[in-house]
Amino acid sequence: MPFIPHTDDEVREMLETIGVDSIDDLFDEIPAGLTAATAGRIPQGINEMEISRIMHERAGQDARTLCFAGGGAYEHHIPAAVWEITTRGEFYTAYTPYQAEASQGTLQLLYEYQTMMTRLTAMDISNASLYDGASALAEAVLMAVRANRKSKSKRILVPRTLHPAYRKVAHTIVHNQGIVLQELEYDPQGGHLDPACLPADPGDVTALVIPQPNFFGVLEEVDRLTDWAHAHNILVIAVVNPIALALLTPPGEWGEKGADIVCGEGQPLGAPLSSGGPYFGFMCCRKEFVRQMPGRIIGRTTDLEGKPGYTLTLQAREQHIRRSKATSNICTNQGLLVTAATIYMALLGPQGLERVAASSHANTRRLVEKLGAIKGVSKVFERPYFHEAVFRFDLPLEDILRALSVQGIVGGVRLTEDYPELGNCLLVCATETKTEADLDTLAEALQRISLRLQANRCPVQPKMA
Amino acid sequence: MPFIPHTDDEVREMLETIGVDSIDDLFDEIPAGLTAATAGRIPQGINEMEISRIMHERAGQDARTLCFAGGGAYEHHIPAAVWEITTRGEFYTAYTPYQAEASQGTLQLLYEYQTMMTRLTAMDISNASLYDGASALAEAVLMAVRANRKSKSKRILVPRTLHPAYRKVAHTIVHNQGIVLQELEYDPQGGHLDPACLPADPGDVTALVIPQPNFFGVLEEVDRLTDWAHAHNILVIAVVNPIALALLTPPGEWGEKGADIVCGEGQPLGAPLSSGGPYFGFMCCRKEFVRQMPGRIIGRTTDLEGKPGYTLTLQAREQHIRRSKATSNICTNQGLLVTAATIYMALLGPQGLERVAASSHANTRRLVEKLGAIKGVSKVFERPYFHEAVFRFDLPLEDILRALSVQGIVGGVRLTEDYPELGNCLLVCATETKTEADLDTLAEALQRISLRLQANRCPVQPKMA
Amino acid sequence: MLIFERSKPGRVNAPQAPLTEQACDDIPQQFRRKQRAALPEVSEMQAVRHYTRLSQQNFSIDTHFYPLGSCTMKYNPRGCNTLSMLPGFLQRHPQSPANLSQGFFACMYELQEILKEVTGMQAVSLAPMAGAQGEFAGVAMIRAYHKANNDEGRTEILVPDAAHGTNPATATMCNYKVKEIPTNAEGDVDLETLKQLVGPHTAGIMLTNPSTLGVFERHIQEIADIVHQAGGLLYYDGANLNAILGKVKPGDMGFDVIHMNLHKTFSTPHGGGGPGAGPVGVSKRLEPFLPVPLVARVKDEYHLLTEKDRPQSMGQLSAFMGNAGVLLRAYVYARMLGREGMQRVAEYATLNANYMMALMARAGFDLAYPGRRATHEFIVSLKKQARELGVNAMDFAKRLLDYGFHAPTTYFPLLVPECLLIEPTETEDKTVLDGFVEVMQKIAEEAKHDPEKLKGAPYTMPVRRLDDIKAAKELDLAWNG
Amino acid sequence: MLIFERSKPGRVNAPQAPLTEQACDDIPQQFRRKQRAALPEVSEMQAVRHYTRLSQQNFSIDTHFYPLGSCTMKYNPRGCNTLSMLPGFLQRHPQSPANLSQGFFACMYELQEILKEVTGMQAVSLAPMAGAQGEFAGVAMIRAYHKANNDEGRTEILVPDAAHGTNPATATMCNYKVKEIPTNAEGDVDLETLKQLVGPHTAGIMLTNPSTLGVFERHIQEIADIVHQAGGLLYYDGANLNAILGKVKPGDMGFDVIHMNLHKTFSTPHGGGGPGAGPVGVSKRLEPFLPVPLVARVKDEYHLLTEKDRPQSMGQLSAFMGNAGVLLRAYVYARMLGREGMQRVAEYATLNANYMMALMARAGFDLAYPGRRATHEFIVSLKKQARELGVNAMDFAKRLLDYGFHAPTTYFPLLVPECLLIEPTETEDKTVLDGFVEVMQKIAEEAKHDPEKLKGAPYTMPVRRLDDIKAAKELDLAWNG
Ligand SMILES: Cc1ncc(COP(=O)(O)O)c(C=O)c1O
Ligand SMILES: Cc1ncc(COP(=O)(O)O)c(C=O)c1O
Repeated sequence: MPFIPHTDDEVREMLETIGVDSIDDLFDEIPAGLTAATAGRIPQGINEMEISRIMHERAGQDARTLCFAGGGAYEHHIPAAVWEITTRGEFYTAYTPYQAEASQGTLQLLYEYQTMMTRLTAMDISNASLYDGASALAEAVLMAVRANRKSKSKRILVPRTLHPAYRKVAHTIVHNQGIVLQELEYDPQGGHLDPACLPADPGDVTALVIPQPNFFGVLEEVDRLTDWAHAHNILVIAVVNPIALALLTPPGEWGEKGADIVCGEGQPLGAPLSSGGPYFGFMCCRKEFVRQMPGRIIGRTTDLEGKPGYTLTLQAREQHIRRSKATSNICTNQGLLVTAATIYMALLGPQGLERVAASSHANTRRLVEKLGAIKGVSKVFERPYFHEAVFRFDLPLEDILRALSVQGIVGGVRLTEDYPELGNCLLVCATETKTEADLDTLAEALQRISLRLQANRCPVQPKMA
Repeated sequence: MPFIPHTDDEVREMLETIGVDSIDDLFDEIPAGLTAATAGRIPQGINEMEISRIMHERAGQDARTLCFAGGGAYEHHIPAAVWEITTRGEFYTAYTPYQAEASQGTLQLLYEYQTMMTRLTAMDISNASLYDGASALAEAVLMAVRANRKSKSKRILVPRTLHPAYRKVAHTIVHNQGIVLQELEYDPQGGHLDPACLPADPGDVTALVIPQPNFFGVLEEVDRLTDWAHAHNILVIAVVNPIALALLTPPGEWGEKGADIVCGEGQPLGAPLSSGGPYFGFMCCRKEFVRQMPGRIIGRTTDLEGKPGYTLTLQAREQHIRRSKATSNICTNQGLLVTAATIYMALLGPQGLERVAASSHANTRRLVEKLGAIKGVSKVFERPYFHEAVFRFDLPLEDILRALSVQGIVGGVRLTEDYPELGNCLLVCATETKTEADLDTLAEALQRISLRLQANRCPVQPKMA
Repeated sequence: MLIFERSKPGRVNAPQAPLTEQACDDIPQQFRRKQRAALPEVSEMQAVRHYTRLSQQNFSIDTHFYPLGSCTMKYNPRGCNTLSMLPGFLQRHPQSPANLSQGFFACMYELQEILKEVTGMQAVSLAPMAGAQGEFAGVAMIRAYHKANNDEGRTEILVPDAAHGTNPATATMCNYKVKEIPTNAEGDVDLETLKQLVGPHTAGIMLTNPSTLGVFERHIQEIADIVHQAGGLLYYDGANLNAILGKVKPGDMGFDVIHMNLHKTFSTPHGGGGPGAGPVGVSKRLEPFLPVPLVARVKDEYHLLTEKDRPQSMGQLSAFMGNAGVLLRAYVYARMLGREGMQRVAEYATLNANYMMALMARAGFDLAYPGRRATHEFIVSLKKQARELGVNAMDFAKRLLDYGFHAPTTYFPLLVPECLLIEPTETEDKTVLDGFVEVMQKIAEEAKHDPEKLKGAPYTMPVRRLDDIKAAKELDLAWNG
Repeated sequence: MLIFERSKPGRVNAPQAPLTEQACDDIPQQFRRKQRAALPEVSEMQAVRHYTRLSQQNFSIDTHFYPLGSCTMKYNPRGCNTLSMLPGFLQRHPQSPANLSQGFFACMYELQEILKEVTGMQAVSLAPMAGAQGEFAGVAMIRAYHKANNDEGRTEILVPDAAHGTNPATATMCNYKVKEIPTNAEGDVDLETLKQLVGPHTAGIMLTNPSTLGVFERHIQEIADIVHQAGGLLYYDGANLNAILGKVKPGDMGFDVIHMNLHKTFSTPHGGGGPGAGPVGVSKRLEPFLPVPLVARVKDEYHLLTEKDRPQSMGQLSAFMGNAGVLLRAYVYARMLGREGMQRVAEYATLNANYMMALMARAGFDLAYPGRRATHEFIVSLKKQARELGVNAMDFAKRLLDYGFHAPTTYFPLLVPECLLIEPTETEDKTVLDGFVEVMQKIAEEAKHDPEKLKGAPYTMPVRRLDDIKAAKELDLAWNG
């Protein structure tokens, strides 16, 4: 029996000990009508060899693409050690560290993670993870509503330069509580939220969300935005890419006072693309908001003999203690991804992380040059950016992307649906994993496809005159 | 610096402590002319990301074949747990367990392995591995020469049904010591060593090697061969496939007294095909020969407090103690593969192993039927066999194999070079990993190729009359 | 020792850093970080050694019996990991076009179908990333449903007092008021109170069945009728699905919406806290509200359904499509079990729990519900020991660690004083269960003769008992060395 | 507890067994096994848990400093493992045709080239499966060479008394008589004796340089001249190549044939005993005798050279082509190091050894060769402590385990009484080396004040000190429970 160790003899002994005749007797409290379930449409069990074959085939079907899509999920090199250690049974198959003394491995690692994240973001406090970047933003919004005691409006300003999915997810999660996400337009030249366009008197606003870099890869004027918000008693929620932080001003140092809450997608720190998950959301904040923080937090303490050790702390914020008054309903988080991220950061170190960021950016810059040279392709925004850029295509993007995909190339992320006003736009990213040859492959493929589409579009028309 | 942790400050402090100015000073005892080495033709170092790319590409080049080759290396399903545990750092990066107290993991595992192998072969003693099956046979021959005190001839009888590479390797390793491997012909119908053809008075012979199944997959008359040998004071060296032992009489039960020394290739027990290695050679023997055994042996003993524990034992046989009088020069063995094999056997259990053997054999039987139905293909030997069979082709085998390989099919192992008398023969194997569809793929491909080759061979010739 | 304490300024793990420095001088100075983040600077070996050794300080399924009630700590097949980590799956970008995604989509589609069939629901969405997010999706769907019916006066969610904390917390997140329903002495919902509390304000009820008390709610059909008649919907917390997998379908019990914890019932690993996956299944009337994306099949091609296709959807719950890698693991597991295998899960999980319960009772421990069958878990109360010997459930829990067993869940559910909620799961063998009960007996003896021994436990872990109060009072949440 | 003690008759790990039983009734009963082999019958989880926990009982590079002299226990990069285990490499059958093998062959060909270049030899064969097999191949080539020259009166191999046991054992396997050459007080070969021993019977000499005494043989060029002039050849035992990698080439020292331990210098893992790889490199005159197969490149295509192409080859050493997977790991490592990286290996390995040697001397330990530079390793003798305090090298070794350090090599080389051969390798950082010396000092103190403490060590391992004598006397080599 798959994964069931019982022998017939043992089953007999056990039933005897219980005092029943059959296993079915153990279900005798369940109303008879309910236990007749069948599940005939589920296929019969197969063994590991057979499912191996299926999975190898299916993985093979989708494999070996050349990927220039980013848009919140980035292909970075992940050191082999990261997942070889992360999937060790002791990390992989442990539960949430409720029995601290038997979970010091996970707990110390999480404490180290918290430390790394506070250092990367220049904030005081980090929790031990949320589900992903988008849902972390939703939690940040809820947290801001709790934390900003001066605001009653539950009004959150959200620039349209923020990842569209993040806006959707945040709305899904917070709107039932009467929280309103009010969108701010972006500057069509710069592709950023122009601080000059912010109202002098915004009224009662709970928080302003500032992405850095924003969804277009463009850098926002984080200092001015932060100061403007603080001047109006508005909390600042930063949404950042942790790899970018190796190069960019950490949110804790934005403007005069720094951001109040920081969140983002942890995926770039050691998580494979993996169809979008599991990733992890990170969240940091200033010390004074620690009791509003959702999710688990690990603290350093001492044992009976005074030796340092680590344990879950401030649990009174959490659902298993506070129930309907908890800061969030989150229970299971993304611990294993945090394990990977911690090992990733330790293996890269400050200089390695900086080089990953710089090298990704340099590759994207080279790609910008190459694509810029193609007729019918133009870079859309002119402001400084980080490792991702928007291109407009004169020809139908759908056709181009389809043609690329046939060659195994994922050309980028289409913006048409979420930003119809931009027209035929594609968000393109080249991380440190791309070689010069890869960049040329994309550029040349686009060149070829454009020519072909151009030709198809204007079939040689018999000249009339 | 790759894998070197030193900071500049540390290097400075260390040089100071030593009392030299530079690292180069530490090489000042080496004659000056020697230290000027350069290695200009070695490429510059690259990082893990770059070598990853290269290795992914190269692995991809050779991947996703459908393999019907056996001939001493068999594609079996390997449970995922085997290598996930085997490559845990504690097994993967430990040395030979010289400090027993700090190596109980490896030592207990090896003791369990020895136990499993004695049970599988029905022998008294197992060592903890040799390099591979072929070199294990060479060691078995050397051991037989030491063990058979009644024989002075150093003459070993080796049937030609033994794997040709085993015969070559054994010769390479033992011939310098004046040991002669005398080959015995096989029966051309049966494909086996016919006991009836053995001489009534063989003279002074040290040992007889008996493969089961033999290289052709054919089953030898092991009982009669064994009894014949023992009747003439000849030791019996069995060469067996450990998976086959799940179905076949274990060598310890061959004939009246059983084989004296048993060896073979451990690869089928959890080692991937991996281009031929690393695999491991196993060796078992009767109790009275234990002091002639080459390689490491683990014993169970007790500690200061009487608690059981495991340690290397009978080291006086080995080179590090006995030096020029050691039973073998072997030092490093194939420990990690034995780790995999032990876990493999534990995961499969007696019944699982039996099903693997039976299912491999059943697949090969089905394949025999399918191929037998193709014109110009015929099975060569008529005796009972296990999971591998020889086919003769009317058309040139080289062309057929080339055509198969273009479709990603490895059709089998060619016998032409080692058995020219057989003509165009191919050794074919279908393990439990093959589905009915796989078998059909091979059969249909062979059918198509045969027809095409046939057509090419006899181009439609204009009828003369 | 912390990784930071192994750090030395200037150390670089060269094989993991891109080789050349890039200037990035196009990024103006005003946006640039002034100082590198003080991450550890260690060699690759230092990091590997540090984290390998840290890992060894954990208890885990791969090393210990872990009978944590409500958590379903069963064996996580290694094949599920290996096969979900194949390069083709890891490299797929979430925005890859459908023609480069058919392999992955096929797995997701089939998983949806399997989950539908085994739960008896009409449709399934794989989007939620954990149980709690599944609960959120479920309750938000209930809300959306009432709203779509212009029935917005329903402001309350009923939750039994035995419920997991995520239930009331979720109701709050959906802006519902939580009404607690008491449990009767036999562990069932108090029907009389339920009848009183239910009414036109009732949006729905959240039930866990089997409940967290380790018993099956016998009046489930009656409860369903009561709530449905009042116009409310029934939410099924699937955390305990392992107890009835393939035997009883929540759909048959009358539930309108359910979540499943794949990291429990479908054996995806807990990873020291996560990730999990909390797919939701719904009855016909809630189908339009399912969270997106969904995987659809048209002929032999798979594609994603998004908000555009599902205008009434309660929305999107993650930036992409949830914890895909976890879903792959669950898919592999489900295929290995097959339909017969699922039923066996419920049967042997139940056998193990009832066997342990019988042994514990014989060994002199008080059961919380001695008159009842255990489901896949059961509760022991140490109230007597606490009163008579001054040792509590926590002391027993800590002492168990010294004997090489992870402790059961303690102090949950809150209803039962000094409780241990024990869930052995189907993957443990009799010898282990026997061993656990023996040790519990031994500890009970120790409690009589040497209670201080228990108070001081554990003794054999990397640390002695930790000071939780100090941790919360003198907050030290990040290293500042 | 042994895995057999967890076994229960009739237990099957179903997911790992082919689903259906097959009769195999075509195999006559006379060939069939009468009774199943008594392998353990455990569930998958039982096996996983058992072996995971066993693994934790090991010291290893990934968990401990492991300064085992002559063994080069350095960091085994995880990338080497991951990349060599890609499905394409694992699935390749050794008899796959060349057109389905170009990826693998390319790696092998380039590795041959790298090893040639870094050792200064003319040609390399990757065939030998460990150092000792490399030695065998090397000495057999010497023999084949003399034979080809009809110079068969050469029946002796010279071996310094400090040599590793595999050297004399190998010579014997090739049917040579072993003549031992003594070492002088400074650790160099005694040249006078060498001159006396060398002669027309000399087939060759086997040298390790740096020697196993942790010093570089300063008169190597003179030795080469002496032996060559007598018509003998020079064999280089490359076990200590790490000390001079990229700095000094054995080819330049005058060696005719060498082996390399890739599991030392090229950082492939030791795996608790193996596998390794022992490629051999040769000078021009030995090239025809190299073991097969070799990988050749013609235009841009790779193929194997076998006996057919190499009629003078000393032969084939394994059924296929040696430890291919180990060779892949070494290839990945060599590419990551590159030419500069190799030189740095020698430099920092030497720096670490000399630094530790200086610290140990300061700490009051006696060095075996105080006047010499350490190479990548060095020897401490505890003769004084043994004489004065009655504690020996083994006692120090066992006590070190309690402090979390693996012991250095003890009682080898045999020349130096109560010796510890210490090899830190380049991958350890200063803090670790400092820590080790501190602990050695602490143990030396314990030895003075409480020698019994050392005799009873270790105390913190899974077992106390084991009775080796009993193990050899009351042989228990397989479980019969
Ligand atoms: C009964 C019950 N409900 C809900 C949950 C929440 O699930 P998750 O932790 O996946 O969010 C749990 C898990 O701890 C549980 O045991
Ligand atoms: C000096 C020396 N020579 C030869 C060998 C033998 O190498 P291997 O163990 O790979 O056979 C060793 C390894 O232990 C050694 O240290």
